[in-house]
Amino acid sequence: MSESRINASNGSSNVTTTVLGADEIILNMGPQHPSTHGVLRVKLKLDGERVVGSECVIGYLHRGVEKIAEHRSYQQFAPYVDRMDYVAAVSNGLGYCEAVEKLLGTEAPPRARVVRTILTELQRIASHLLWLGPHALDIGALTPVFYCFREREEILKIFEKYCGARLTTHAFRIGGLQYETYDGFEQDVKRFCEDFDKKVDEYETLLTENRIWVGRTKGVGILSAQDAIALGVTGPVLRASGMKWDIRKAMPYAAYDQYEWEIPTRPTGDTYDRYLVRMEEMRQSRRICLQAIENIPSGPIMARIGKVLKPPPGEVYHSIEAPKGELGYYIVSDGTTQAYRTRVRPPSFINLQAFDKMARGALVADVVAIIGTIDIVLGEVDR
Amino acid sequence: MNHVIPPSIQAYVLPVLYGVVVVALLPLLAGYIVLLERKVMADMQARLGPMRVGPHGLLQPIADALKLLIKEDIVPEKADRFLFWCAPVLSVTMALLAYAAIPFGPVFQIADLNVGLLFILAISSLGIYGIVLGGWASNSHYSLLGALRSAAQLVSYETAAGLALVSGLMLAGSLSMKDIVQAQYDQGVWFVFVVPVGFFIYLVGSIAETNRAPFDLPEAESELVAGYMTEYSGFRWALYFLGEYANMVVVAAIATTLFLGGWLRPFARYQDHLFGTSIELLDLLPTILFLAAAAYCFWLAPRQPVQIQKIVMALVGGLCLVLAAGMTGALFAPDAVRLGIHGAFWFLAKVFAYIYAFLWIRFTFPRYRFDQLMRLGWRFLIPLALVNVIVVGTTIVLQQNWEWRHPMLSAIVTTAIMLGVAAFLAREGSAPSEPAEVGEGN
Amino acid sequence: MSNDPSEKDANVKPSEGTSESAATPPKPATPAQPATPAQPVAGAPPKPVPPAGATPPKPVGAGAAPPTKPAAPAKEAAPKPVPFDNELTQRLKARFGDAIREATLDRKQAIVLVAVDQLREIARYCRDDEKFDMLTDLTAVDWPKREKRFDVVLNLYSFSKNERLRLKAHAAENEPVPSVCEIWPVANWLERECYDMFGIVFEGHPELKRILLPDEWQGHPLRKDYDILEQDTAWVRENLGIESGQ
Amino acid sequence: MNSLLFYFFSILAIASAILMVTRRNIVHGAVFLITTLLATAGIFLQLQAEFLFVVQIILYVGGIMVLFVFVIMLVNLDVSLHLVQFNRMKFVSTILAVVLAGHLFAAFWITRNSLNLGPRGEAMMQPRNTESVGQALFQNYMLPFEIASILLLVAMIGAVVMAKRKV
Repeated sequence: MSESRINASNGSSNVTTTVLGADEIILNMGPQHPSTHGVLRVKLKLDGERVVGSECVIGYLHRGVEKIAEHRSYQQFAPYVDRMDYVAAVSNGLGYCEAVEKLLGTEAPPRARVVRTILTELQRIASHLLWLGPHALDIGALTPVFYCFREREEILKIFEKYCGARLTTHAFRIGGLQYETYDGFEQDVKRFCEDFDKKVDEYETLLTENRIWVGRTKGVGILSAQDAIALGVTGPVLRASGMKWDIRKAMPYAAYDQYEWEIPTRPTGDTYDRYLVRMEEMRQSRRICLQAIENIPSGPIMARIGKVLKPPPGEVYHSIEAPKGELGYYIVSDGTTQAYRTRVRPPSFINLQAFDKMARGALVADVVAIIGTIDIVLGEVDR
Repeated sequence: MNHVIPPSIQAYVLPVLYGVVVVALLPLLAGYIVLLERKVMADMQARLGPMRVGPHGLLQPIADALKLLIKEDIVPEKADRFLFWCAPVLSVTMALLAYAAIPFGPVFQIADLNVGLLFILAISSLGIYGIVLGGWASNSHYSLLGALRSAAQLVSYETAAGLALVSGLMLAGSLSMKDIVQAQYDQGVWFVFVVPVGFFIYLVGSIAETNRAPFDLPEAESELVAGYMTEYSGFRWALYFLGEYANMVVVAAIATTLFLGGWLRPFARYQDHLFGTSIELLDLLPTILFLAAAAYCFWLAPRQPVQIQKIVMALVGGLCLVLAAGMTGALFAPDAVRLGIHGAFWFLAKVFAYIYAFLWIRFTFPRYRFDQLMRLGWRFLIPLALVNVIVVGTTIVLQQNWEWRHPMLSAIVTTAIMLGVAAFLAREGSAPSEPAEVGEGN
Repeated sequence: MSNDPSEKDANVKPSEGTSESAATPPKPATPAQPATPAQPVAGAPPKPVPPAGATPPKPVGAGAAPPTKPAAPAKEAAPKPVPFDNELTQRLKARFGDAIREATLDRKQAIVLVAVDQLREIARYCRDDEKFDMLTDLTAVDWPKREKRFDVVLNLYSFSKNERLRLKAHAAENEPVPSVCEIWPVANWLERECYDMFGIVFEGHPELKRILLPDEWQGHPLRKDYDILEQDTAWVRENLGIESGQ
Repeated sequence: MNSLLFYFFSILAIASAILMVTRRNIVHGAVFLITTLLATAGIFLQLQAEFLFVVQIILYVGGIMVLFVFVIMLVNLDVSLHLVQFNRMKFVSTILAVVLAGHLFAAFWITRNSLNLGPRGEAMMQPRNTESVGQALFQNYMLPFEIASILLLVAMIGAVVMAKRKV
């Protein structure tokens, strides 16, 4: 189909329509749109109410992070990593620090690894909460968003007490941790995890059995397992399509291999299944935190790698299970203090590509739910 | 006063007076319903709601009204000026007109038409024009789409609500609102217990009819932005808003009159007297309620952070005291006054309870998609309402012809049949599946 | 917290450093920027600065071992990429002969260098026979000094074998690289991004146009010779008509 | 007071009917049609026939006119606005109009002395006309009522079949 050149008449109005043939309209959603979770513009080709085709126009938030990486030393680039998926900054940091440690051939000490695991799992819960709130709001449930933010606030308080920042935390350093855990860290995390299970039950009572919620999400935006693998989709979206695969189990990093927990999966891969998988993941993260908080090994928090990092030339690819999917770092070193090439494998960018497959055949009202269920953050999509 | 006014006009004095009272009080009432909604919503969402304007945000509605008055009033160019102006006016007048037949109490009723209920239905069905013409006049593709969708929703749910009322009417035997309430008094039972399914259908129908969640599709559809109201701003938008909330009160009033026994006190016929005086025990309920409210206000007053808020909270406490005194005073007044005041209290209490149910539903349910909404309306509610009319009709006829003595049993039978039919109609609904099954990793 | 000496250096001269580093060949061994002053002798034993951050942490001394003077980090044997040979590479070599240039193991990760024109067949073989059913990532690295300047890097992953494999192919500047879109649909956007950032043309791609940058953007930013400074001054001169002082 | 109301309603009805016919903008035409129907409903009310008043509003204005407005808005008729509405058929239409007027005038003239309306019944005296209308429809004229309803049903099904998308 020849892509007729659509010029957005005025950038500001968020919805413009061009009437093509009698039955096909191009509906233009975004880039300023309440439910596109950031500056994403979606061009939908509609036949009446049904979506026939879609094209995502991205790049509005492109800051050229990989170009900046060429002019920064390894330690200097660490804060940039938080700005990509600004909702899960801690896990971005973990991925980058572990990738550079692998490049150097060293490893963080056990105590640092356990504290890193706890903070990353807390960040996963916070990221899922920030997914659930707006997602439910897009579908019309006004109340869950406030419950989610109430719990997320507790987690952000723990981050703030630990490293002084709430969102872009830069909590980890290459080789381990910068700060020792503050007094009362264990009690805070334990208190949060203790009553978090009841809170998740609260969300479930509000939504899981809710007939309208089920009606709006069941059978919407179905992605089969084959399509998911072919489209390189990872994370909860893949697990909801029936694939029992999680990097924390497949290739354990940090201290994940020391704990007991399961991978939630669902068979059909529709919006409702992704909702259930993420809710179960929050419970499993809580379980990991509880086990980890029991015995944080004592010992140094920083490996002895010195101030100036000059990893021997070569390259490494290291990936972790970020809340959105597999977050990978492909770093090429030329022996100097600055990485020659730092490539980030962005889960949101790749998962967003599956939007077209999911949206085909859906109704316009479902498009909002589908964008929500993929759980994208435009900072990571555009980098 | 009678001899002062010539007899031919005299029949009009009282209704005009009541009319003025209603039209004056309605914007205030609508404003405070908005405040109630925001407060209840906040309470359900673990937060406080408007607290800044006046103590606990009590002056918020006045602030809102002032803001809307001052706000710039934009008319989109190439819009149909005449229609653009008259659409919101139409929507508000229809909502206000419907108050003509609503009995706020045995005494306080503007006009007791003998087609009272039908009149209100007719007037509220005219409300659609306010929306459709508004959508058309704003000359934007999306408000037109929103207007057509909300009109389609209104038309389909009006039938369902109308049929649900029919089942209540059959019990009452008359269209006049006063007679309906009288029938409930004579039969000693509120119709909600006789035809609960009818009440349920009317509840759902009325939510859809006033475009409120989970049926507030036209405004909230993400790509229709605010549906037919998009291009309106300033006072015109306030008119639409007033129309919507006035409609909500109208719908609540109909439900109260038909199903919840209008101005009847609960257990209206249960006469036991307080140690020999002529006061009935249950009549004291309103007084106790207001005294409790006053006590709470006075308890809160010293805790207010700002001095002005302390005073205003004390004033509110005083107001509750005055109302409590009024209630008790009315007990000793002649019958007409007592019935009038207590009746009005019970009626408004029930209306607010019904509106609270509206708010409650709004904050717990997500929104329906448009096709689900239509399917629910046409494939579930209307057939259910039809069957309800038939079943209730047959039971009434059986009751009259075969001298069936115990009405409660027939009520239970009808409800059982209706629930069976409802289950049958909703069978293809998706049963929620079990939570994510977890398994050991690979 | 005292600013770390080496970071201060890097901040001061990143821009000036880049323009030169592009000129001098990035010899892997010696530091590229002759201009930067000699690194402060790493020997100065920086005491583990007690984290005096806003949070009042436990005094480091109490818990951790007494702050020993960390000896200069002993340079353990730099992990040189080591050629490796297992059944997978043998099958590949048997199947494609010299198209498989070399197979190395860098930090225990398998890398196979392949001829660029056979890339699509090798990729199809890897997916169908070797069960690498997911293309995790497709990216490129720019080595301006080599005549085949671009490295196209494909990161594959096999769910059944829980293994990763990295295919690399060298491509010259305007040499079209066969697209792997039909094999792994995920490559669609990844290749568009490579084209956008490096200018590598993937022939056989359904709709190769820029994905992140606006369509009318000139130049490909992630190329080493794409200088931010010069681009910025050009834009300022062109749009604002003044000379930017940078 | 009563006759005053009657004149108000009838003038309103006639005026809006004329306005409706002469409007260029379809939607204005529809609005004036609605005002005409409301005016006639007012006249029903004036004659103490509240049930007819209410039914007129519900049926005509609340039901049929809504569908009219729906059709007008769905099929955006701006296109037809620019056509010249008064086409060459002017000559033929005037003749037809004159003939029709002649008929009407003759009919009124012949029955002019039997036109007086019955004495206006006292307001509250008559049985409430909802019951009387109900009795008439369901007791005395049961058969025509059923036939009419079946006719309507057939019409509805026909419309649904035609509107079904040829899919």
